[in-house]
Amino acid sequence: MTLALAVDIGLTLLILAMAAWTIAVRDTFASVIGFVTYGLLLTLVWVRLAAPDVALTEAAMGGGLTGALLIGAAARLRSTESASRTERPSVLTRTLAAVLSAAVTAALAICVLNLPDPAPTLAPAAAAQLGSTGVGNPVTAVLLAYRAMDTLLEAIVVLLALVGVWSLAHDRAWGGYPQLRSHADPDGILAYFARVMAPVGIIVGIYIFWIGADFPGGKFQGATILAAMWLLVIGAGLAHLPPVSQTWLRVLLVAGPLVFIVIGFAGLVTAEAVFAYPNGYAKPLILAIEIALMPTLVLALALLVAGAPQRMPPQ
Amino acid sequence: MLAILVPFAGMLIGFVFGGGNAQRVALATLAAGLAIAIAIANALAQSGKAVVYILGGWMPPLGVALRADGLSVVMLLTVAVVICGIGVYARADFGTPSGVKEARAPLIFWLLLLAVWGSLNLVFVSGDLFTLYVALELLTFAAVPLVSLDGRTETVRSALRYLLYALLGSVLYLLGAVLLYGAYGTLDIPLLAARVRPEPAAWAALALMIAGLLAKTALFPLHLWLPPAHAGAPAAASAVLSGLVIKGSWFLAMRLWFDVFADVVTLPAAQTLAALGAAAILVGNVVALRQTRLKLLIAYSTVAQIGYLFLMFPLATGLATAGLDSAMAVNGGMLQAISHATAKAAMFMAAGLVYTTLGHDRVADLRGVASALPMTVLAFALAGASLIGLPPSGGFLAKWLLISVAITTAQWWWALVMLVGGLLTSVYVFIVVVRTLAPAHVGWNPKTTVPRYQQAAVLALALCSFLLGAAVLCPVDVTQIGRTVSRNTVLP
Amino acid sequence: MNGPTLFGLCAAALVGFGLYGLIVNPQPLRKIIGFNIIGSGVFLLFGAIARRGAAVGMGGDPVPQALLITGIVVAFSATALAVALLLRLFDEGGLVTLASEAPPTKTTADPPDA
Amino acid sequence: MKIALDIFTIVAVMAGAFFFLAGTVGLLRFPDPLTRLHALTKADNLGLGLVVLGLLPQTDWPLDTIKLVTIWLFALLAGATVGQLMACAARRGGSNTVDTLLPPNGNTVELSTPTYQIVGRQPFAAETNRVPSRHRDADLPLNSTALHRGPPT
Repeated sequence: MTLALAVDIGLTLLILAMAAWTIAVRDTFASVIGFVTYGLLLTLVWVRLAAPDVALTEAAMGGGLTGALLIGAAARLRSTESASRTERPSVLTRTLAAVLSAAVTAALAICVLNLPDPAPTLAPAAAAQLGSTGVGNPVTAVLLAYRAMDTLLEAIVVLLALVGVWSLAHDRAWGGYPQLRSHADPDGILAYFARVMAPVGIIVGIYIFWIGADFPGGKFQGATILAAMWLLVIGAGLAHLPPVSQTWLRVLLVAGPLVFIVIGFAGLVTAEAVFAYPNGYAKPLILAIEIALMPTLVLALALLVAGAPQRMPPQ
Repeated sequence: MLAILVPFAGMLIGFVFGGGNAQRVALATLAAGLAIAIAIANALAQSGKAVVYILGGWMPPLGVALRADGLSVVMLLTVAVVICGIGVYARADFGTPSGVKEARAPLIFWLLLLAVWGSLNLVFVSGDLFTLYVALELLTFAAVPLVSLDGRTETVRSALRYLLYALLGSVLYLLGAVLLYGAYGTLDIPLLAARVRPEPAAWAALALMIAGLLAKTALFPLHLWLPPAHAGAPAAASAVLSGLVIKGSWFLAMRLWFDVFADVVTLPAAQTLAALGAAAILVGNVVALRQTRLKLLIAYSTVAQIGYLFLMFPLATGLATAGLDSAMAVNGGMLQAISHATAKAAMFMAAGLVYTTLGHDRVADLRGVASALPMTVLAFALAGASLIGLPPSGGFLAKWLLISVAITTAQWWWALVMLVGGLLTSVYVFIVVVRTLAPAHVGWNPKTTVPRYQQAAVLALALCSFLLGAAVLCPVDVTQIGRTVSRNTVLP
Repeated sequence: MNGPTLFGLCAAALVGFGLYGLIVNPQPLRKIIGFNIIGSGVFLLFGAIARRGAAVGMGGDPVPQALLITGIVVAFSATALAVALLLRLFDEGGLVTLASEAPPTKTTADPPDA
Repeated sequence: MKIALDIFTIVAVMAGAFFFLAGTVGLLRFPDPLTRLHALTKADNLGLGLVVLGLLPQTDWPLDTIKLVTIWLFALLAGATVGQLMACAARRGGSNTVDTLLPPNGNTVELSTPTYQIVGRQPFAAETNRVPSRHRDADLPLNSTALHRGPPT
């Protein structure tokens, strides 16, 4: 136990140091790299906290996709770096910010130290109902049965963010291709890497999605991996992103939430409440929703990284 | 619950069809949504108690429940009416040009309009703090692109600033919700209300959540993002943002204050909120007076009107500590929210019509507007009267209720602030109206003729606001339906 | 002192760090990173709370764990939207700052249909 | 038998950790990007390989064992690819500004900045011909930053 605590303390110190460096370092690009490292360290914490589902999500999304997004942005913004460095907040602002942050931290620390013991938990309640959902992973049960509403809304959040990102296109580029900043050499090493990696990554992504019903994993984690593979293939210059006006793209994007809504409302007829599943059909319906959500999430996540459409399709 | 899912489903379907179809889908959804809001209100009035829907049959705390009580239903109805008004108005501004398969701004506008509506409805009826967090984020993601819809540099910058404020706000809100879960093991509002006790975790959660929501509502001094964002957006989008979006986070703050933390809040905390509100009223109105552009003037007026919304907190708490029913103060606040929603939407759309007609919106040069747009100027004047608080407007009733409570609870200083605020408001409304009444230059012609239905939509919303004072005739206290029961269970 | 408490305190510190970075760093990209650090601090606190709720053979309370996944996805979407806005700002003028060059009174208030 | 396997695990993992340490020291101390990359890939390949090898006896045959080995293989593949890409970028950047790749006085004052700059400018190098002109403008100051190397003071 003491050894485990020592590991935890070491991890905590590393994370705090990394976060402090990420905030304090002057170079933005270094800060982004620091943030990615920080995300990977956090993944270890999630494992230590017995939350493998969260660890997978954090590694794939917090470290991976967010990292890709930030690195891309930092690289493009490098030219503004020296200009924006000149504006520094006054000492007064910094002192006030430090006092405010310290106060928030202190208040939170007091709360953490005073959390009730034994801790209130919904784990027994979740376990008691697990049988009627037909899935073995309680996290999946929460996401798709007990709190299905949140998950539907979350898919809509992702879509809405995508609409927001697309809205930033220039009018003349509307309906065009989002342009991932690739430096493609079809015979280069990256293309080779993408050819080898993408098929394997797709299998891994689908595997993680599939076992999500009973073991750690699930659609968000799997979708993130698939999205990353797609971006890799595009980044290597082996494929293009579709133009945003494509009908099939839009159909797939909304298919997930729409199927979710339809199945949810079907519950009104078959099981007397919206989002209720009829007895014995819970697992197949949950699977159907997950399968429908999968392409939605893959496409939406990848396109969120790719950004607004920038180039018109050839007329 | 249909009220939430129908707008979102409309948004998804509109997204697939794209182009001009998105507008048709949106308008159909508007009609359906209005009908649903009326149906819910009817159900509530018939049963006399809150409509509760347990999603999936999973009882809280494990599952999620939706609850529509009096407050929610009043807001649902308001939003439905205002959104429909804006939808009619926006047909002219955001029609897909003929010959183009799909244009960016119209498609995005209609999708986001529906998304704003869906997320607001979710904020009003959700009974779970985490679902509310998702709703807040939905609202943010729908509102921010509306700001930068025309893509000019300055509006993109305003949108980014708005997004950062809003994200900070929602993450603070989530932090509070997390603390509550850690301390009490549930996120369901009624369950929490029964379990929450005055102790550090609850205080910290209250402070964090309210601070986060204030940043999203743009209460002084966190209002800096609002004027450029609201004034820079296209008129119909400004109406959505200023009239409706900020009410979402305000409503949530109110919900937390009265329903979750009823036993935790103290009068000094409420006085602090109201002091910020008072500062907002004074600063917002004075700065509005100095604006040279009509839309910025209206945006600063929003900053001031948000201040009124927060004056109700010490008044209600004061009533409660005096052992009286706080309904009067709450009703005052709600009426203020509703009348502001309708009036401000009307004002922004009127400003949009003025801009279309004149080609600019400089306050100093509004001559001739009244003869070109009589209905619009009338609407602007009526909406302004509601903001000032002239009888029989909704604003009058709201301020009258709040002032009389302030006097009952011996907090006369808030009444004074409201009177001064009303005076300042009247100055700039009069300036604008008088300028528009000046005759046009000889030979001046409007740049564009404005469709009559746009003017009618604006006037209808302004009339709603102006005649809201008639709510005093309403026999039942609608906002309190479904709330007394829960209050009895909360208080020992 | 045990693991969850330790990580809970770590989370408190992270929120403080992130908040400081969000307020003090003038560059929008750094503000976005600051927001992400606050977010991860909040998530970590929730994770520590979930771990404290371990019961009936589960390593932690599954409800917060599921909500965490939702939260991480939402935070990613927020970051994507913010980065897109930032890059558009860069495309427009190359000047990436939140401070308006013009005082607010000069902000043009033109609807796009003009 | 069990104890022999445990000892094997401990020895191998410690050896792996040593290589990681050596690689990290190399990353910090070596003078230019190429040698730093060399140090880094050594750490990844050999260090991770030894750790995986050491853990193999502790795993369940066959699934976990295969998973571990696969992880190592993918890390090798990814490391080799990224190393190659970074080296290419360093080369390209170095062809016209050779001295920029060398630290000013051979010590490690600005440890990480040069590497990051190269990573940072890598996307620009190859895409200048396919992006709108504004992005090309972005490239110019970038090169000049590379020339000055290190954060402007």
